[in-house]
Amino acid sequence: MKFSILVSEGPYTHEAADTAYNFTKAALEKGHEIFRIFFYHDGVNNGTRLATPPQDDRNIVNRWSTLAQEHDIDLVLCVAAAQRRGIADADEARRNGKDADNMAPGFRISGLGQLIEAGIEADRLITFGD
Amino acid sequence: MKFSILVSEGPYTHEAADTAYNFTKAALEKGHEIFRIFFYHDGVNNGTRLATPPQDDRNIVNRWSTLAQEHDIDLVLCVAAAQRRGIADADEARRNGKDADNMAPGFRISGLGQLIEAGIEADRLITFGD
Amino acid sequence: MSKRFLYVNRKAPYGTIYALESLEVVLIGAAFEQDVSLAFLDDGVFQLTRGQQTDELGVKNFSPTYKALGDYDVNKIYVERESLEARGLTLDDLLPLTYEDEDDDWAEKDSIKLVSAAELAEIMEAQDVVLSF
Amino acid sequence: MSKRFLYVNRKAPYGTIYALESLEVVLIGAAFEQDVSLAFLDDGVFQLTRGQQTDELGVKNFSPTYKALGDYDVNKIYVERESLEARGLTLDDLLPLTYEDEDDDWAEKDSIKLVSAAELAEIMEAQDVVLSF
Amino acid sequence: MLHTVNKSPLDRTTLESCIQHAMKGSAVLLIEDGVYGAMQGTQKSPLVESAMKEVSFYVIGPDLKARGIDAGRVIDGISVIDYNGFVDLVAEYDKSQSWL
Amino acid sequence: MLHTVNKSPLDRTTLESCIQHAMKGSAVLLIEDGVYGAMQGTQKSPLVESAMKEVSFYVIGPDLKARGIDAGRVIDGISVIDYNGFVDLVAEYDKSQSWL
Repeated sequence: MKFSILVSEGPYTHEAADTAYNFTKAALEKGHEIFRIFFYHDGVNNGTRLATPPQDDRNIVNRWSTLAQEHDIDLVLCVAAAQRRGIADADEARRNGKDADNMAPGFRISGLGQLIEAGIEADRLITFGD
Repeated sequence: MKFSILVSEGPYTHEAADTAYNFTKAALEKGHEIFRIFFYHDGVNNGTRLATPPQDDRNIVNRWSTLAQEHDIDLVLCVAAAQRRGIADADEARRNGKDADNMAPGFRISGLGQLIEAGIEADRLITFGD
Repeated sequence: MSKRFLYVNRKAPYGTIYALESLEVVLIGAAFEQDVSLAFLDDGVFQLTRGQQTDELGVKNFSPTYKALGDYDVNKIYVERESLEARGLTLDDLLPLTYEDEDDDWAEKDSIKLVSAAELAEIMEAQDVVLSF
Repeated sequence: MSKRFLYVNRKAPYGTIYALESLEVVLIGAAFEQDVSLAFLDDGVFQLTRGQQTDELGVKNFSPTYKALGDYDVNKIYVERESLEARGLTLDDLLPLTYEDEDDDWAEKDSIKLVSAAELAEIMEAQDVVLSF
Repeated sequence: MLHTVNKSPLDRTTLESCIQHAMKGSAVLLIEDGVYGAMQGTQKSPLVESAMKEVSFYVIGPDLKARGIDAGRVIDGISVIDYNGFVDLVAEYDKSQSWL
Repeated sequence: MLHTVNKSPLDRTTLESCIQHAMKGSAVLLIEDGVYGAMQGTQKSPLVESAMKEVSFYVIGPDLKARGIDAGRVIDGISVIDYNGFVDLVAEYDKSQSWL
């Protein structure tokens, strides 16, 4: 079956990012397809490569990047939400006149239409938030 | 009177950053001293210079930077909270092996002891959070 | 084949950003030619109150945008009666949201339908995709 | 002159980070030679439950750290009776938190004091600084 | 002590818990989504109305206005203040506690 | 429909609202802090116990374990599942709604 996933909260502060990850891993192991994981609201904070969590804790950002690489999953950060919160790839940074960017590998920035499309194309859309 | 302020949530997602700002401005106008504003939990996300909010909305990060400059206010981001969430100044970025930093002007990164000190030194400590 | 999308709004405006960012999804979603409904229940009914004035707070007043929903063909807006009553509100306290019905000579009609919790449960069950904020 | 610091914990662990990050403040604060108390009420009492096992969740189990508080001279830990009762819990469901009393030949004593809401209100009122998480 | 509450009493138990712990002579300030606790005629109005016998209640005007709550709908006896009034309250009471 | 609830019923009205809108034959899955709703003997247990006549309840085991809630304290009739079971539920019901 084809799943889409919406992640609405940032890493560590709420459990949503953990639940979404555990759900995604289980879905993949059961042979389901992940059409897209869309990050909205503070969820875009899952996509920063500048995080350095304590060594005895999980690295939520790296987990996503690894998952994207190993299973070729489409991780999309909402551009409007990312702009408000200061998450940018090189293109976005240049466009907004910023001197640095911080997006982690495996993610891409795109519009809210990608969320609607995720709802249309997948058999199921499930939301993890606060 | 000497106030310290604790901001526990990020900009836009919760009203805490707005209330803290409106409170601080009013306190300064009434002649009070702001000993320190300490940013903890997602509050550290107030200190990124990569945010580009919509032009018809307030720019929360810039407001803090301007306030710090005009009134010489000590804006401190908790280092442990900032590391978890990917907020870094140039020193922190170098120390953690990161290729970029994102801290906004007027902020500095320091330890949780600065929060305790803020509670000890000020006449009042007030918390804005979720 | 179009899908039935329901946007469920349960949170008050301004205290958190969910109401505003939910509305942004609805506006983008309107371009996708799906069957769109909005539900307002619990503290979500506060999103639709009349007379919101945000100048002194220093934040953007996004309540006028709800009035534009009719122009985007978003005109099935369900407000839960029990949620209003628990908050001492009536329909008169809410923004008058309308649309022009192209099947009825562009007559202006109310977009808001007051429904009971039981009716709203049926509406939720009749959807293909439910997005909650 | 030392100040009386009270850390108020009202949120459940793991669902959000506040419990963990509050504990980090307490540990750092212990070095400042202030008078420190902790209050656990509402869902905050869930922070102290025994038998927390986080392996399957994949997050760090920080509950053992509460047991180290005694070594940091943090031994005034107030748990609200009404909050426990509403959750079907008793003191036996909580971690046994103890400290060694240097004024009593290092006898091992309980750090947790079960208090009523009315008593906790008095304790809150007796502080200089209240930090809430 | 000054207590602040920033959550809607229709959504959370925060205001109820605050009131249960606010001693006679203390003040409760309703801010952000907490201002819904200041409204007349809601399911939770009686909670505040009965607590007002022992505790002073305040509410932030700019938060009320943003939410379209007319001052006429605020429970009688609750003082509507602005951020200057907020600062004065923090100064007046020896400490504050935020019910988050 | 599959409903998910991730908030403690002792702190929020979310579970109550979900139950009020869950139709006969639907399922409610308690996740994250929502797992406190699966405990026996709390102030809110009766809410779930009475809803179980019409709706199936599930709870995430790893979330229970993290919080130190022994399976023996879970209300009889609520199924404890893992993330694989979560995936199966999402597949089984034609849609899901998250009560946030």
